[in-house]
Amino acid sequence: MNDLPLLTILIAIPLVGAIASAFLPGATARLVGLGASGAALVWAAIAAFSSYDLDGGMQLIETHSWIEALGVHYALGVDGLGLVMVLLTVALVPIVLIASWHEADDEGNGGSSGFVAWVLALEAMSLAVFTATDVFLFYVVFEATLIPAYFLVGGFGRSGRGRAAMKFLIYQLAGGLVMLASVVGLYVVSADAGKPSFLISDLAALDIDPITQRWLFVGFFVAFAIKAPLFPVHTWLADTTEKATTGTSVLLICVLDKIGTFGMLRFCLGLLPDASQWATPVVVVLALISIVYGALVAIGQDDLLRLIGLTSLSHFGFIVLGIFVFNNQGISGSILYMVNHGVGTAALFLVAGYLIRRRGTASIRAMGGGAEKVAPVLAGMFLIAGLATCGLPGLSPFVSEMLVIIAAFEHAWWVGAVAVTAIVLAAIYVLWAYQRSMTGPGGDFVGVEGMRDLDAREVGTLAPLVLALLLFGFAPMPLLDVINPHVDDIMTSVGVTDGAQGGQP
Amino acid sequence: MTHYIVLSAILFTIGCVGVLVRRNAIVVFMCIELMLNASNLALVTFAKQHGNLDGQIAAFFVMVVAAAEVVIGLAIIMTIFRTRRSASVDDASLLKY
Amino acid sequence: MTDFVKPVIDYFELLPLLVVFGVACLGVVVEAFAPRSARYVAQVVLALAGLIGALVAVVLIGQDVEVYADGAARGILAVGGTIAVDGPTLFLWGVILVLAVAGVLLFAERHLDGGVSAFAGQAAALPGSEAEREAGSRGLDHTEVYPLLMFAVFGMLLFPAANDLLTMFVGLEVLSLPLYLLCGLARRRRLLSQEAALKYFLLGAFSSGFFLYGVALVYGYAGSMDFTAINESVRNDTGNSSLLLIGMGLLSVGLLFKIGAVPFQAWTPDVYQGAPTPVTAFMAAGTKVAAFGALLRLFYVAFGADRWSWQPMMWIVAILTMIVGAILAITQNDVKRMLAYSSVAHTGFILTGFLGVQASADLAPGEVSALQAVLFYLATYGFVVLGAFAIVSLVRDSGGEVTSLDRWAGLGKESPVVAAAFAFFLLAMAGIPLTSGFVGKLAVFSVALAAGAWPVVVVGILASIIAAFFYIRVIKAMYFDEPVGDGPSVVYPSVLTATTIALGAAATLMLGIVPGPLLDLAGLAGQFLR
Amino acid sequence: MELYTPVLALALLAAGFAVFSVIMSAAVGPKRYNRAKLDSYECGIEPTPQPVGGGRFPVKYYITAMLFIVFDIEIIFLYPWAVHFDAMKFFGLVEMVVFIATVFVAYAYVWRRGGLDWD
Amino acid sequence: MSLGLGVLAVQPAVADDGLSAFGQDPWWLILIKAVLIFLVLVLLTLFNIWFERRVVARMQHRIGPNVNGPFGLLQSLADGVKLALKEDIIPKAADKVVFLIAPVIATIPAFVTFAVIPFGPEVGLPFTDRTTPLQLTDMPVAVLFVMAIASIGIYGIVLGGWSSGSTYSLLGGLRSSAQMISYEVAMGLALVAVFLYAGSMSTSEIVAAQNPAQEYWLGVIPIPTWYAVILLPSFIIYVIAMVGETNRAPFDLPEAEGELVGGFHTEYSSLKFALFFLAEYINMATVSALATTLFLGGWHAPWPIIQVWEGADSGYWPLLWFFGKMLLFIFMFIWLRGSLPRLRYDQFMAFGWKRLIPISLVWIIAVASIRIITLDGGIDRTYLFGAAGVFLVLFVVLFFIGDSAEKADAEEPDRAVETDAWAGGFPTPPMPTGGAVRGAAAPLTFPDRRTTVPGTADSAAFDEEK
Repeated sequence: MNDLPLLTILIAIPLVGAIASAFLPGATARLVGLGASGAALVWAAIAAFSSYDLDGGMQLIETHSWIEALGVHYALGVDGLGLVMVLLTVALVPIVLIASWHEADDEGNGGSSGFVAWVLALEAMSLAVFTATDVFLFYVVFEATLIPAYFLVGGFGRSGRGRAAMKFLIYQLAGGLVMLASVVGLYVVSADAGKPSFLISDLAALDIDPITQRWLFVGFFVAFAIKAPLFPVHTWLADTTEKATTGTSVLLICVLDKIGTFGMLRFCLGLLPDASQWATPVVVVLALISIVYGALVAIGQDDLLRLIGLTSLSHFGFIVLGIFVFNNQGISGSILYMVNHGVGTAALFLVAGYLIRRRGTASIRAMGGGAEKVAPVLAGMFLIAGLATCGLPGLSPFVSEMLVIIAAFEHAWWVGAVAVTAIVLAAIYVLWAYQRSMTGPGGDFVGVEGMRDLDAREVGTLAPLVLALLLFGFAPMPLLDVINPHVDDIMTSVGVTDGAQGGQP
Repeated sequence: MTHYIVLSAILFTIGCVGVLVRRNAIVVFMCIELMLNASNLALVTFAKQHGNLDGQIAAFFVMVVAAAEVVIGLAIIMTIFRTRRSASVDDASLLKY
Repeated sequence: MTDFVKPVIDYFELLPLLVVFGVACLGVVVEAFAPRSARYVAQVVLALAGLIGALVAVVLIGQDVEVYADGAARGILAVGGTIAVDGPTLFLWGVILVLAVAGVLLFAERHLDGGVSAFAGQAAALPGSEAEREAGSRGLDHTEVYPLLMFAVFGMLLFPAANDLLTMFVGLEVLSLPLYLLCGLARRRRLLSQEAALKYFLLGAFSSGFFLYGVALVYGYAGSMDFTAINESVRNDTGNSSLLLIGMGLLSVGLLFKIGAVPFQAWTPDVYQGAPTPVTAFMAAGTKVAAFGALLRLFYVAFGADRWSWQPMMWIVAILTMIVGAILAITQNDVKRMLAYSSVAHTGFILTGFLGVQASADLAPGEVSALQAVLFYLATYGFVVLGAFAIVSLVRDSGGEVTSLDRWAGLGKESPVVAAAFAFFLLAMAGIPLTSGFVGKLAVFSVALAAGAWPVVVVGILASIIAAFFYIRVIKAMYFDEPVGDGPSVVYPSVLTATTIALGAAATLMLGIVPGPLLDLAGLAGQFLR
Repeated sequence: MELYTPVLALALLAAGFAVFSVIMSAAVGPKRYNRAKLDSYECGIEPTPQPVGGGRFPVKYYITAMLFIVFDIEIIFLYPWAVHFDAMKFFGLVEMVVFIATVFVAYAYVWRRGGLDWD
Repeated sequence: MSLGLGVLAVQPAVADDGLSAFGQDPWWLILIKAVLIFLVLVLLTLFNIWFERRVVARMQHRIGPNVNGPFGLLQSLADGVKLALKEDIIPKAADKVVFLIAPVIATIPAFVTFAVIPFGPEVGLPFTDRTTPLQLTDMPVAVLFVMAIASIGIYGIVLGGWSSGSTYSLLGGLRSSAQMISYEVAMGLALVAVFLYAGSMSTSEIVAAQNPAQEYWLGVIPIPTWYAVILLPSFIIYVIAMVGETNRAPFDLPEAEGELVGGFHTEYSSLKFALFFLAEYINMATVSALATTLFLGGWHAPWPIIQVWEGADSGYWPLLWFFGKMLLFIFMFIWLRGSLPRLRYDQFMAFGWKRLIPISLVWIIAVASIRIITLDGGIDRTYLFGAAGVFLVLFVVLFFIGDSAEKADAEEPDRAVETDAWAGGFPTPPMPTGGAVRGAAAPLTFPDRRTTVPGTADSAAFDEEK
């Protein structure tokens, strides 16, 4: 089994599925797509359980020379961080596909087959991003994710999506190009050292002088901050989530944006540790602003999808904060947060999507409440997902949020104090939104698709997510087992050890 | 020797300024030819100065090129002129930013 | 009187040049003697055969060149040192010839406009006159365009191979003059086309005047036209260095004009817009490749020892070119103009690579050299731009090509394949990974950064970001905007244009995914032969 | 340069004579002008109004001028070749045949296209 | 007197020393020579005019001018004086400055070209021990110089025609310029063969190269050395071109009285007109002198004379031979005028472009080949003459087969006329050949698709036509 290029096959499965479904009629394409994403899920699970070793370090490595003249390799591998992201990705895609079963039926741009094809392409690219161990390859697939994402945003969703897609793409491309400078810079540094290469392992071995490190760091960080997103380069986020379909938003926020924080860990901390420490104060401040600002703005939103998008800003603030406070709890909390946020926000988006589809509007005020009585399951799911988002104990985000907050206090008391306020704000925006949209006397539900409760398909998409929220809320250890060895690796490479052994909930 | 160079420089400058300030395509074109011929003068002078023939040979080639340019330039200007009944470069203004 | 020494003419090494020139002359003969009905086929076949023959010759020469200094350079100096048939030359020849083949295919396209080519039926007939109508209704066709194209190709081959100033000047003119004419031959929108030709001609002749005076001054400085001898003079610092500096400046005016660098870019949009689209495609691709080849050779070989005099100037030019090209492109509402400004921006990117490290002593083993990067970029860009303009020629309405961006809205629904191909080319221009544009950009940026030109690279990045905006705007218009009126229609082309587009797209994709072989080839080309 | 000084002398002499003649004719001749005399001569009828700059004339003349330029340049190359022909021998012959053939191609084209017909 | 000068003569100029004999003269000598040339030219013009009138008169069974002076020799002078006293008119429509300058521009080059014509060998000056060539100056590119300066003369004519502001003048000026440049090509090509044989462009060296030590066939028949004989085609082409260059009959189209009144000089009067007239006659003399120099051995005595009289090529005697040969050409000019009618303009241009130029080019290649063969040895000059004969025949043949070939050359008729009268399924009547007849009823047209403007809506119609 180990002789097989497991990761390449993993990437190839959705890719083949994407190509196939692009040329098939809508209904068939959906089935093929679902099959492909399911296969990827199964394959990833098999690979993880059969071949991944919990000791940490880069595993399942494949390395082939790609462009010899530039020292570029086709190199794949996963470590703890990569593995959880891969699993998150493969798990979310089938759910999104099912949830969006009828979403793209009546749209142009290739209809369902187009939607499925782009989703699968996005999955393949994302998997490649999380498994790439060559900077060049990483960059290539990093940028390549934008194309399917662009067409998903621009092709499907509410009117005005074209503009939103363009804003999205411009932001992301700009970030990518800034990163390109740093990628090139890394290459030049390695060439100066005598061995031009893009392999992360080669680059990590370099001794880069601090000034250069800082420049390179800025390049990488800007790109990842846009991706993540982080204040002040987050403005694409709300527009995109507002206009795109919720399925797309799930993929964007829960999978794609994780690349940002993933990149910070992999490149900023992994390759440029000195510069990362140098930048900590600024980054921490930015993260705190994101946390508070995201939450505050979310409170003021009337559009449900915008609201959810902005909560993510707050959450990404937490993740970045965890990464840059430089201690074990922080980082493992962040990684955990990435998973939990993925699950929780996905659930919230999907529920919101179902609700909006029923009401025909995304405006909280226009909904006028009352849904609780007509559609109790829907309301319940909404509540669970919402509470998970605001970090209710017993649901998984709580664990990661606590880890990060503890780490923040350890870093500096005022950082922790500011971070804590977000919990309060989160409670406000979730509960208030719930109250206004679900509870109360309710209006007349005339002229819309019809206010009815969730059907089996919809419940089926939400159930695994809610289960995961509960499961990881009470027993996060399996995840932490995967994550912690990697956290130790990072801490060693950064050169900061606080002695504490992993984060205990 | 220097005198010739200075003369050629002056001619070149006149041609150059002429191109920039004149509006009639034919005149502009003649100014360009003046620039080429100024170059020829410089080439020949330098050839004399360095005592080799490269510059003079170059002058020959330049003449050929100038001739070809005249032919093509006149053809183009003629077509425009016939269409618009004006050789002013300002009148040719369909292409704008 | 010195005795006459018969120059050695290396006929084999010059075979591509001779073949192309011979075919061009033959084309004129065909034009003169073949009956009108037979001309079209004869010319197209002849041109294609000639170009492919020349391409074969390039390959043959490439396999059989002398190698110097362990592969650092290869080739020979032919015809008494006036033409350098070395690695970079052969590489550029190959690229130009392939682009020219595609150009001929585009020229030959007659399917798009109701059975006639894109060229005026009778250039001498006044636009809007009875004679023109008659020429149109009789289906007249200027088959002279093929010999003209071949002459231009000949100039393009000669230009980067020239190893002395005079040959370079001749190459410059031979390449330009046919293009001036070709620009004025559009079938539709004759006035626009003629105007473009006039502008191109006047500005082109103006810049070649500068080039020539530069030739004279540098000759005055060095006492020789030969690059090697000039290099020797520069190294030994003999002669009047102000002559050298002014001469160098004037020479670069001429060359920067041809590549369309700021501040000599003004002609680019007008000419690109006004010229018949096949000509634009061919010109945008070929001229840039040839002119950059010449620029590289001139500055690396002849002025290489005086790098510090010209480097700052080139820094500024590169920076300005990128910024101006990118910013002005945003304001355009015409696809051809937009592509023109984007080509200006690309000129800036290539110039960035031109600023990179060249001396092999400064390179780590396996590191990309500036020459290699630029050669690669040129090859990739040529294919992209060719394909993009080929697609522009497909989108038409009853009045001919539709180039206004508004009218391109909704193209993705009208013709997904064409829109997809165009989007792909745009993404390649924007430098998105998995297209050749990305690898090219990476290569030029890395060489420039290695040479310490980080401000240029930073500006390059900024310009890329700005540029990305207008490329994506077009994609958005094609896919997500509602069509205005009845929208444009895509005329499905014959196999000729389709082949060109496919070639461009395939090259762009292949070079994006596996750029290795071409990069290696560019690396194998080695240095310029001195 | 001394070879050219006499040319200058002769030129000055000729110029002096010509200018003198022009001035003389103005000074010596009688002056009895009238309107008709000052009109352009057109066989006694009212002269056709002339546009500024001499008006336009057939394109033919341009074509002739262009052809002339091309051929004159060709001749320019033939002269040095002819003068030093004895030194170049067979090589010179071959090269010049190639050159002339090339020009001949263009010539044949112009001929066939009616560029040499004056109608 | 002339005998005395012959005694004073020193050695004839030696050709091999190149141009060292030139550029040595002191300023006063230059001045004297220049003035002499000037005077000779003016007098020659007066003489030529008289000569022409007399000869033409004789040919037409008239007497010609015979009143003023002996044989009417002073007639031209009288005419000149009369012109000087005529009213000087500058037309209203004229561009004054250019109108005044044009005759000056036409005149100066006419004089200047004579600077490089060799009248004779190096001679001793009377009353000094100085020797000097009978030539104002010479240079390595003398013939080129002549052609260059002569072209400047064209400006005078064109500007004169243009500045007059009259239709006739303008057309005359244009015609003359077109004609001069057309024939200049042929003339230039004709000279190539001469340079090729002489190996020089300097007039004095060309003269020297034409007169090497005489050789004989069988010890009796002299082998010709003049280029007029060994380069006969060149000579013929040159002579034809020279007539065209000087705007003389039968090529006097620019001033064709019948169509253009007076051509470029219609508006000129008084001495300005005289200047044009002067320039034309000097040009005639110039091309004759050049022909003498390049093809007839220059100032050297013709063949039999040198055999019977050793001193014929020394001293001032060569002046006699030179002017004799030159007058021969002048006579030829007059003869042509007296006997040939004027050509039509298109015939004239076609002759220049379609006959003279290709023949010249072919001839140049032939000459070069012959030269190679002779230089590489082994070929007797006999064969050379054989080849020359063949070429002569070829030349004559080409000269006469013109018209029939020309018909075939014309563009094949455009296919629209004869093709598919039934295109599109219904008949389209063919247009009468040569277009609608003026005054006749308007041609019948059918409003079918084929008559609409192409390219907009009827691309389908195109497809059918293809």
